[in-house]
Order: sequence, then C-alpha cells, then structure tokens
Amino acid sequence: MARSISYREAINEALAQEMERDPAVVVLGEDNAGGAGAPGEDDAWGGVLGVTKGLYHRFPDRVLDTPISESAFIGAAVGAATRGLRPVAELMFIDFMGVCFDQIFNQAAKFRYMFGGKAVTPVVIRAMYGAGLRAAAQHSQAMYPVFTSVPGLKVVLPSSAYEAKGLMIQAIRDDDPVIFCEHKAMYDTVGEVPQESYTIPFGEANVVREGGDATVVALGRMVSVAEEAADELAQAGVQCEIVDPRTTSPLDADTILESVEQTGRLVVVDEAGPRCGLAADISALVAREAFGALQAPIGTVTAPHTPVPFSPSLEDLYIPDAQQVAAAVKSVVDWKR
Amino acid sequence: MARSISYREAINEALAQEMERDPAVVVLGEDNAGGAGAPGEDDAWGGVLGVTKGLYHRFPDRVLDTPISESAFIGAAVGAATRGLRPVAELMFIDFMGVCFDQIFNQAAKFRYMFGGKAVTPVVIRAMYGAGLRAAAQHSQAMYPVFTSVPGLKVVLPSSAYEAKGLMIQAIRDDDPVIFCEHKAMYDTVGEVPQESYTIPFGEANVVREGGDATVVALGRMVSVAEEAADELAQAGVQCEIVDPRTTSPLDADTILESVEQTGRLVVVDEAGPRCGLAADISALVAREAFGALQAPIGTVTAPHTPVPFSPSLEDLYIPDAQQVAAAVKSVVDWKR
Amino acid sequence: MHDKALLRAYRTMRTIREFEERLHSEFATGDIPGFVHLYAGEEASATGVCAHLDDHRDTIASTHRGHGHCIAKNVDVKAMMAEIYGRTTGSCHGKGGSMHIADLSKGMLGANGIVGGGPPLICGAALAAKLRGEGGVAVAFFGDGGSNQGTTLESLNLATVWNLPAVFIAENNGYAEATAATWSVGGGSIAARAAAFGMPGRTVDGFDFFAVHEAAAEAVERARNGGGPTLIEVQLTRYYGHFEGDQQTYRAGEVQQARNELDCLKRFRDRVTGDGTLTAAQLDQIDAEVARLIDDAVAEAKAAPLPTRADLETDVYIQY
Amino acid sequence: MHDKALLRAYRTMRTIREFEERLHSEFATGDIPGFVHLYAGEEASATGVCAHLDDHRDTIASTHRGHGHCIAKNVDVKAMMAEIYGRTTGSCHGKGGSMHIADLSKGMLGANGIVGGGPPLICGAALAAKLRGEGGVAVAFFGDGGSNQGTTLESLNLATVWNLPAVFIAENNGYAEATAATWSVGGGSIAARAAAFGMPGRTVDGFDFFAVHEAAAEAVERARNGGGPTLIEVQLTRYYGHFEGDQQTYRAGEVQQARNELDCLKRFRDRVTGDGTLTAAQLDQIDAEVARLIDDAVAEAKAAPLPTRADLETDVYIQY
Ligand SMILES: Cc1ncc(C[n+]2csc(CCOP(=O)(O)OP(=O)(O)O)c2C)c(N)n1
Ligand SMILES: Cc1ncc(C[n+]2csc(CCOP(=O)(O)OP(=O)(O)O)c2C)c(N)n1
Ligand SMILES: [Mg+2]
Ligand SMILES: [Mg+2]
Repeated sequence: MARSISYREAINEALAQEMERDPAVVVLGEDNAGGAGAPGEDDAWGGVLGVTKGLYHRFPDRVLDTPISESAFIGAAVGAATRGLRPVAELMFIDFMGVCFDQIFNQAAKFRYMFGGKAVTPVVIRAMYGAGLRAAAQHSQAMYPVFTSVPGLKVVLPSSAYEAKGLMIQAIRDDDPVIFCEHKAMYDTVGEVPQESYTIPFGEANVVREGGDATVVALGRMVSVAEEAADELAQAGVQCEIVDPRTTSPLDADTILESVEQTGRLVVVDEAGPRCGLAADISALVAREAFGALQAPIGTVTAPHTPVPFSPSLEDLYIPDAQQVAAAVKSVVDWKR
Repeated sequence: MARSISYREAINEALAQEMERDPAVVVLGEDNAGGAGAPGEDDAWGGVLGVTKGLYHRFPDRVLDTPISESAFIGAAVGAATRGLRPVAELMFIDFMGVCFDQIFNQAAKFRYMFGGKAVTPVVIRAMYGAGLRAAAQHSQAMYPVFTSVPGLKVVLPSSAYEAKGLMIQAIRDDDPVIFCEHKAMYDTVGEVPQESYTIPFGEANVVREGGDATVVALGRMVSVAEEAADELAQAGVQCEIVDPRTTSPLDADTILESVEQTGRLVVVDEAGPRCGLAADISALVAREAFGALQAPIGTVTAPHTPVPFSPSLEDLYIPDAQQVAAAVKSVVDWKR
Repeated sequence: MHDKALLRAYRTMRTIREFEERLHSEFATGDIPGFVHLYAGEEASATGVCAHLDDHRDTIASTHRGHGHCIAKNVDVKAMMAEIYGRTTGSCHGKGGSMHIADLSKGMLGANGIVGGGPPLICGAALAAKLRGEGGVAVAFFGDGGSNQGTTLESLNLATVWNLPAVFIAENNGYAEATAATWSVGGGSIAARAAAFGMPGRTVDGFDFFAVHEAAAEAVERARNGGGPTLIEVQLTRYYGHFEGDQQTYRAGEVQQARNELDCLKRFRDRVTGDGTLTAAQLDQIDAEVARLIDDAVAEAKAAPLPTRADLETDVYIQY
Repeated sequence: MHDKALLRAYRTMRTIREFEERLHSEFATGDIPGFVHLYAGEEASATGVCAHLDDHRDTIASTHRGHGHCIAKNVDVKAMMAEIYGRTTGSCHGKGGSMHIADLSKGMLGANGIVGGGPPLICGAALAAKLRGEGGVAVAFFGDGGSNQGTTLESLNLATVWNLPAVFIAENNGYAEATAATWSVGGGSIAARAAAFGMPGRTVDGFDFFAVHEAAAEAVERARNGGGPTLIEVQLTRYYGHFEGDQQTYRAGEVQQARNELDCLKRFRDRVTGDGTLTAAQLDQIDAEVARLIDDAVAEAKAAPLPTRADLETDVYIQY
C-alpha cells in the first residue's frame, strides 16, 4: 500500500523495517536517539533533523548515541560490520568526512581487496549533503564525488522519498560498504511510498522521463530541477530524456549510453562542483564510449568552483537551477558545427 | 648553472633556498629532521625518504619534528600560515590525508572565501603519492583528484627534477594553500636543474613534445610513460603531442584545448583511478569546449577501479604503462565513424 | 582590576548578552537565515579570557557558538550582525555567516563549523607567535563535546611537545547538542585530561567572571613567559537551545535556576556595586548604550545590501 | 599456568622471533618486496595478551608491525610468509602484503598501514561482541607513536562511554620511526592517559612474558565480565630498525643491552627451566621444530605462484 510520506519518513521507515527484520542492524551516531545522559526526554532528537526519531523506543539496545568522535564511531561501525553486525552509522553532515575519512576509504573500502576477498563489511554510512539551508561552507557540500572515486565503496543518491526507502533497504542488505547521501533540503519532500518493504537495486538507473532530443543525466536533488527544466523545454518543443543514475558507484553506464545513442546529445546536471566531479565523470564516459553518436558538445551544469556561500542571495545563485539546465540543453540542441 | 641532480635533491634545494631567502618559511612533519628526543644523531632521517635531510643543521629552529598527529600538525601549519609564517608541512604518504583532511579542505581551502577575502593562508602541504614501491593499498595511492576537486586548493604534480624545484619555489611563494604531490618512485630520477632559484608558474602547462596526430595529456610520473609510448608510436609514424599540465588546479585548459584543436584526438593518461579523476576531468573539458575539433572518442588510460595491490606482479599491471598508452593512441588515431 | 577594565569587561558581557538575546527574538521572526548557536549565559568565559589578550599579537579560535568570542576579541559588532544577516557589510561580506565570523586583523581566527576545528589552528598560531618572539599567545575555545574530538586531543599533546604559548579553554556547558557531558566525557573531567598530555589543568566556575579572569591570567602569563600550555575547564550553562529551534526536551530546569541564581552579569553587578567599586548608574548607562548599539546593528544590517552575482566567484583564491 | 600453556606460549614467541629474524636476512637478499616492519624483541607482548583470547569470539587489530600479533592470534605462518612474498598462497592472496595480513576466521582484523587505524575498528568489534552476549572481547594493539593519534584517543573515550569489552595495548618500544617516545608522548606516560578517559591503566615490563600475561588476564577478565575497557602500556624494545633499511643512527646501544640482558625468550627459558617447570630439552625441541617450520614457510613461499592479471580486479566488491 502506497501512501504519501516524506523523504525523511521514508528513510526512517526503511531503518525501522530492517531493524525489525534483522537483529544485526544497529543505528548509531551523534544524538541518533538524543539526550544520552540528560535528565529530560529519551530519544529527544532522533538525529539532528529527526530522521532516526522513534527508533530508540522500538529498539533501545540497537540505537546508540555517540560522543563527538567521528573517527572512533564511524570506525566502530566499520569494525562491527566485519564482526557480524550491519551498522547504519550517521556522519550527520557529509562535510564532516574530513575528520574520519581514513576509516572509510582506507579501512572499510579496502578490507575486501587487501584481505584477499576474505572480509565482508556491510556498513552503511548515512550523510546529509547539499546546499539550500543557508548552512554555509562547512555544512552544505556535495562530497559524493570523493566517495565515488574510491574503489570498494558504493555511493547512493536518492532523488525522492520512494527512491530513498528502496535504496536504503538495499543499502542495509548489501554486503559492501555503502555511502548513503541524503539531500537535507529534501527531507520534507513528499511522495508516494509503499508501506511494504522493497529494494531498488544498485547500478540501475531510472529513466525518469523519455524524450528524443537530448539526454539529461541528473543526480539527487537535481532530478527535480531537471524535470522543471524539461517541462519548460517541452513547451518550446524540445523533448528531454531524464536519467537518474540513483547510484554513482556502481554507475549504470549502459542506460546512459543507450540514451545518448538515441538522442545524440547530453547534459549532465550535478550539484557538486565542476572539477573531478560526477558531471566530468559521466561526460568522460560518454565521450569515450558513445562518441560516434554525439552530435554536440557535452554540456555540464554544476555548482561553481567555490565554497558554498552563506548569504541566501549567493547560495541561490550557487545551486544549479532549471534556467541553467534549460539553457544548457538549448545550447547543445542548437549547436551546429 | 645547471647540473644533474635527483628529484629528491631538487625539492631539497628548493626548500633550502627558500628558507635561506625568507625566515617565515618553516618545515615540519614526522621525522623531518628525525630523532627528536633520541640519544643518537640529530637530523637522523630528514624525512622518511630523506627529502628534507640536512635542512635541520642549517635551520635548526625552523625544521620541526612532530608527534604522529596529522590533524594537529597539518592544522598547525594552516593556522601558522594565517599568522605570518609560510609553513611547508609534510603529510608523508598522501594516503594519510584521511586522518587530517578536515584541516585541509574545510579550513585552509575555505578561509579566504568564508572570511570574505580577508585571510591569507600560504601553506604548502607536501605528500608522496603513487604506486611502484610495493607499498600496498594504504601507501601507494594517487589521491590528487580529491584535492583538485576542492575549491581554494592548488594542486601541483611535478614530472621531473627540473619541474620539482621550480614548482616548489612557486608553491612556497604562492599565497594560496598548495598541495605539492611528489611521486615517490621518482625521487631518484635525475635531470638537469639550475642551481639558481627559479619559479615555474602555476596553471601553465608544458608542451613536452609537439606532434600533429594526437594530443596526450599526461600527469606526474605518467609524462615519462607517455614519452616512452610516443617514441614507440613515432616509429609507426604516429606523432603525439604530449602536454604536461604541471598543476591540476589551476588547470591550463587553454593549452590542452589548443592542442586538441590541432590534433583532433585526445588521450589522457593518469595514474589515479577512472572514477571522478583527472582523466575524466580533462576528458569532460575537451568534450565540452573542443567538441567541434574532436575526430575520435577521447581515450583514457588510468589505473583500474581497485585498491593498489601489493604483489609486484599485480602492482606492475595496476600502473598504466607505455603499451597501454600506445594502444589507446592507436585506437583513437585509427578510429572511424 | 582597575575600574576601566571592569567597565570594559561589563560592557563586553552585556554586549554579548544583548547581541544574543536580540538574535533569539529576531530568529523567531524568520528573518535570520541558517543555523544560529547562541552564547547567552556563557559571557564570563569569553570575556574573562580575552581580557588578557591584545588584538595584535594574540590569536583565538572559536567554535560554532562563536559570537561571544568574537565580541570579546573586539570584532566589530555591527559587522557581525550584518554577517549573520548575510549582507555585504558583514565581517565576511556575507559569505561566511554566523558559523564563520572572523577578523584576522583582531587576531580572531574564526568561528568554526567543525567541532574540534580550532585547536590545531591554534597550535599553529602559537607556533608563529613563538617564532616571532614577541610574547604572543594563542587560545582555543571548544566545548565539552569538542573535548572528545581527536583533533582537540592531538592538539593538547602537540602543544606540550612543542612547548607552545597556547591556552585551551574547554567550555563545559553540560551538553553537546542534546548529549550530556556527564555521559560523553569518559572519566568525567575535561580538566583532568590536561595531565594526560603533560600540562596543568584546572576547573573554574564560568558564572564567575573573576574566577575565569584569574585562571586565565595565570595561564596566559605562563604561555607568554615560555612556560607552555594550560587547559582550563570552564563550567557554565547555555541559556538557549543548541541552536535556535531546539525544543530542549532533554533538559530539566537548570536554565531557569542558572538565570535566577548564577547569572554572570547579575553576579558581576552585585559584586562591583556591593563593594563600592562601581555604581549601578555606571552599569545602567552601559546597558543603555549597548541596547542602542544592538538596535542600530540590527537596523543597519537589515538595511544593508545583499551580495550579488558579481560576488559569487571572488575570493576563492588570491590568484588563480 | 599449565605446562601445555607454557609450551604453547614459548612456541609462539619462538615462532615470531624466528619468523622475523628470517625476514631480516631474507630482506637483505632483495627478494622481499615493499616495507617490512619487524616485531623481534616484542614477542612477549603479543603472546602474553593473545594467550587469553580465542579464535572464535575474540578479535584483535594490529599495526604496521603486525607479524607478531598475527602469529599470536593463530594466523597460519606459511600463509603469512607467502603473503609477504606476494604469492597467491598468501593469507590475502598476495594483495595485502606485510602491512595488511589479516584472517577474520581467526579474529585477526588486520595489520594496518595507518597509525591509529585499529583502535576505532576494535571499538566496533567490541560492540559486536557485547551485543552478541557471548563474552567476547576485542583488543587493539598500537605503539607509542600511535598513542598520540586522535583516532586512538577518541577510541579510548568511546570505549568508556559505551562500556565496551575492549583492551588497549600500547606497545611502547621507545620510538615512532626515529622519534623518541619520551619526546612525543606529552606527559611521558601512555598508561596515565587511561585515567583521562575513565579507564584503569597500568604499565608492564614487556620483556617479562609473565608480567604481560598477568596484566592482560585481569584486563580481559574485566572486559568479559562487563567491567569495561583497560589500557595497558607494555614497555619494550624493538631489535631492528623501524623498517628494514633503517640505519638507526638515532639510537644508542639499547638494543644490544636488551638482547643480552632482557630478552623475553631467554628470560622465559631461564625461569621455567630454573624452577623446574619445563626442561631445556622440551624448549630445544620447540626451537628445532620452529626453525623447520620457518624454513619450509620460506621455501614454499618462494616456490608459490604470483597472482596474475585475472586477479587484478577481483574482490574489490562482493557484488558490483
Ligand atoms: C566534526 C563535527 N561533528 C559534529 C558536528 C555537529 N555539531 C555541531 S555543534 C555540536 C555539539 C558541540 O558540543 P560542544 O562542543 O559541547 O559545544 P556547545 O554546542 O555546547 O557549545 C555538534 C555535534 C560538527 N559541527 N562537527
Ligand atoms: C596516519 C599515519 N601517519 C604516519 C604513518 C607513518 N608511520 C608508519 S609507522 C610510524 C611510526 C609508528 O610508531 P609507533 O606507533 O610507536 O609503532 P612502532 O613502529 O614503534 O611499532 C609512522 C610515523 C602512518 N603509517 N600512518
Ligand atoms: Mg557543550
Ligand atoms: Mg614505537
């Protein structure tokens, strides 16, 4: 049965259903219950933006608050995963990866390879990314390209409440380490979500909309921005095919390439920056594998190569918007040799 | 006067000359002198592979050993840079960035922007990268794409002893934070290096060799691999133009684009991995900005999407070699629609 | 302390309080963007410590809860307010916001959005001061939560090993977000961690300006004279939530009690008027001046221009 | 201790010593690739601690100097040797090398190339053991250098806060690379850091197997019974350089003295033969068996196949 629930609730429901199903699933992070040791309410926060709210009361032994020690508790999640648990650890803002990245990229990501295929590390690391909340330079970044570059990690970017639930359940059941990136400006976005448990496989892009004039690959929150642009373009007679990769690692190259084979034109839309990001990554894929089909330069719409500015007037300019996407699509569609 | 000295000696000489010239330059890192508090020789190590050897005796107050606390001492270098010093801090293996990345990407890189243009942070962070020494998965990585993706950082990849000296002097004099990436398998590579002080500007690529059939952009140690491939290809009548960007941030887009405008073909050779790396980044640049000139798919030669394997037999396969480069060039040159 | 110093200290504490109380009410109107962490209740700490520091040679690094430290280190209050409103007239031209207010010209190395971000930087500022040889010191402020962060702990050790002119001020307000310090600080005492890293440590009552002032005097003096670092745990209470919007259901009645019985401003006033050092009228006048300053700061901030597209990509690099 | 346990302990220590001495001479031939950090001299630590652990429920995490911990935790010695030679028959099929030997089936969570990499992982292994409720414990080994790493310090705190069944073994061999521990460890004592994070700490003589064994017994017992973590500083000397190739000019004559006067194997032998518990012949027999084992291990490693292109891209993911 599908109801309308929010992106936040979808993730919460996925966690609850998996904790119910599998006693190995534990949830941990700063204030994931909230109020540890404090005189007032238990489960006072349920995470800084309320995503894990309510889990503590249902599973008191399996929802753990932590001191502010990301290396220790993210590392603990990794270590616990090698020893039979399936931890879901919250890094809170993805920007905090800088104080604990070693445990993610040198430990979790490499165990299986370094240990000759003998380790299993089913850890999920939840992290909030993205601009829009006026949270400034250290609380607004879209760092998933860094994780995507690391062999051994899987990276998930749900673009709706429906995607969030199915991808989270898959992430928990997946035996490899997964970085689960939640756009914090989407938590209140509502969508149809089945009550029942379901999974969305990794590495299978979603063709959000079909269209023959240009392929638009859009990531995370940019999917809805691309849709807005596509609506606008449709009125001008340009039909976009919108592809949401869902996971940047593994990346569903086939779906992207097939789409470009048909449209001959590509624009990649990403909230991360222009250098060594996903827009570059997907452009390169297509320039290498589908060059013969390409009829125009590959357009990219990304944030600029700057930190995220605080002031609302600047932050709004920082985030790619539908106008920029529409302009980029027009420019590749209109391109002539 | 130019003499033949090694890549290691070239960096050492640059440090010594700048310390001589400017009392604000300090050098710090684990065992950068070596033997702190120990009963034997002072300056016992001069860094784990001897790059800073001898500086301590000349500048005893300005060469500091550190405890194993990368966050604290890399952060200290950053803080000191905001307060009038020009520290050159050694991270040792670039793989160790995971325990101190925050001080680099959230602090040093962002001060100027976050503080409205009022901070100056002239810190240089030296780090050894690259495979070839059988140092395994946590001591062999080529992590510069991650740094390149960060607005506010500059990233340098010297490809010879000559480049190393001039780029290091520039790095020290530069007022922005610089990540100086030394390929550890090149320390004994010898080349002609002027004794005098000189700088090589950032963001100006070096056209290592001219040729009309294909552009090969190669980074760091891959420049010599590309040259080897070009020699081979020349015998088969294929002339490569080899471009060494020298710095990945800023990237000299103009030189790369001009070359591709002439050759119509591009192969990017990088020791880093295929996902969100420099090969992708440069491919995307060209697919966006020089599509009209492109006559073939953009070839990339990178390490595979795996951790660096330990066994010599595997590590040798992991590192891109001249055969792979030659094959990639041939394939773009022979490509037909 | 001289009268002038006392008046200055009172003015600083009152300015912080007024700044924060006003932000609290302005935030409720929805006009203030982003995350705002108020320092109200903790004024005696920033003020008692920074009273010993000068703008030129001494550096501080702060936290997400940085307004009080900025004000105590003489950052311009109007520029701070404008920054929090995201205006071009702000300390950071609107690019930083509440969590990144800085003024290097005042030796204020920034509020910091990263818990534990400041202490390593302060080791560097202290190193620079040491090599310059002018007796400068550097001070890191961090919270009880921040005292569990590896970057902070490493910095304590490095400061000892390098014998740095550094002072570490652990502001223990009992909570990190909703988590109690009694739970998160293994061993229970932040001050006791000093010994583990080879430096003196002590605990002071953060409602008592004079206690903080005295403890800081000793630590700053030691640092200036080459005696190395000190860790001071200041015990205090934050009057508002972790950030504006926090429902604070995890708390008991401690705030009301602190406000009524322990408040640093009240206590300061009682002491200096009680012993006849200052008059109530002198303090009332400061209160009035500060209220006007904050009124003006808010009014000017609201009237100031927002940055525009031309500002978006500037100041990433000095030269690129 | 029973005879059988004593014989086992001696065999373990002798195996480590022989393994490392042999690597030292093999490295000089140029046959061994990469960086090799030898544990010779420190055998009593790994052996005294791991004597209390079982393969199934107990986990250890090690360091770059990991061979001794692996052997003490029952990792197959021939597979280890083959790994160091980069062969397909190695513990990690040649993909890991000396710094990444692991065997999860023995509860050995890996040597680690990152100083401070292990302690956080051990918090997780301890959490898993705690939730499983079978009395399992987890042990992190790290060095004097590693005791300054933030990851280690955070882990001490987390272990207390979560009341984990964890034991932290700080192997203080006096140096981190060329840097003296007396210089790098602010405060001078690693054991004393335990109190700062709310756990018991003690120092033991790492040349004395029995002292280590007894201290570890207490700590492991406490952990198994829900009493929480312990930190033990084991004081010892490494007999070789930081890694093979280190000229060790920073050192004085301490190694010769330790070998002559303090050596753990000698001391063990003297004690158990001196009080008549075991005979020299029993120990000699072990020495001979171990020598043969290591000979065989080297010979088999050298003869084993190297991995090939087919192995390069396998085992990055379980499913991709
Ligand atoms: C590395 C990092 N982890 C987590 C956070 C989120 N966070 C911001 S403030 C805070 C609590 C800090 O507590 P404390 O240090 O006691 O300072 P207080 O807020 O009480 O002043 C947390 C967890 C952060 N900003 N940075
Ligand atoms: C994070 C990190 N920093 C630095 C190094 C380089 N390194 C390897 S071993 C070592 C010294 C370790 O000293 P200690 O912890 O005392 O262990 P020991 O070598 O004495 O056994 C250093 C600095 C590293 N591997 N990882
Ligand atoms: Mg607090
Ligand atoms: Mg040591």
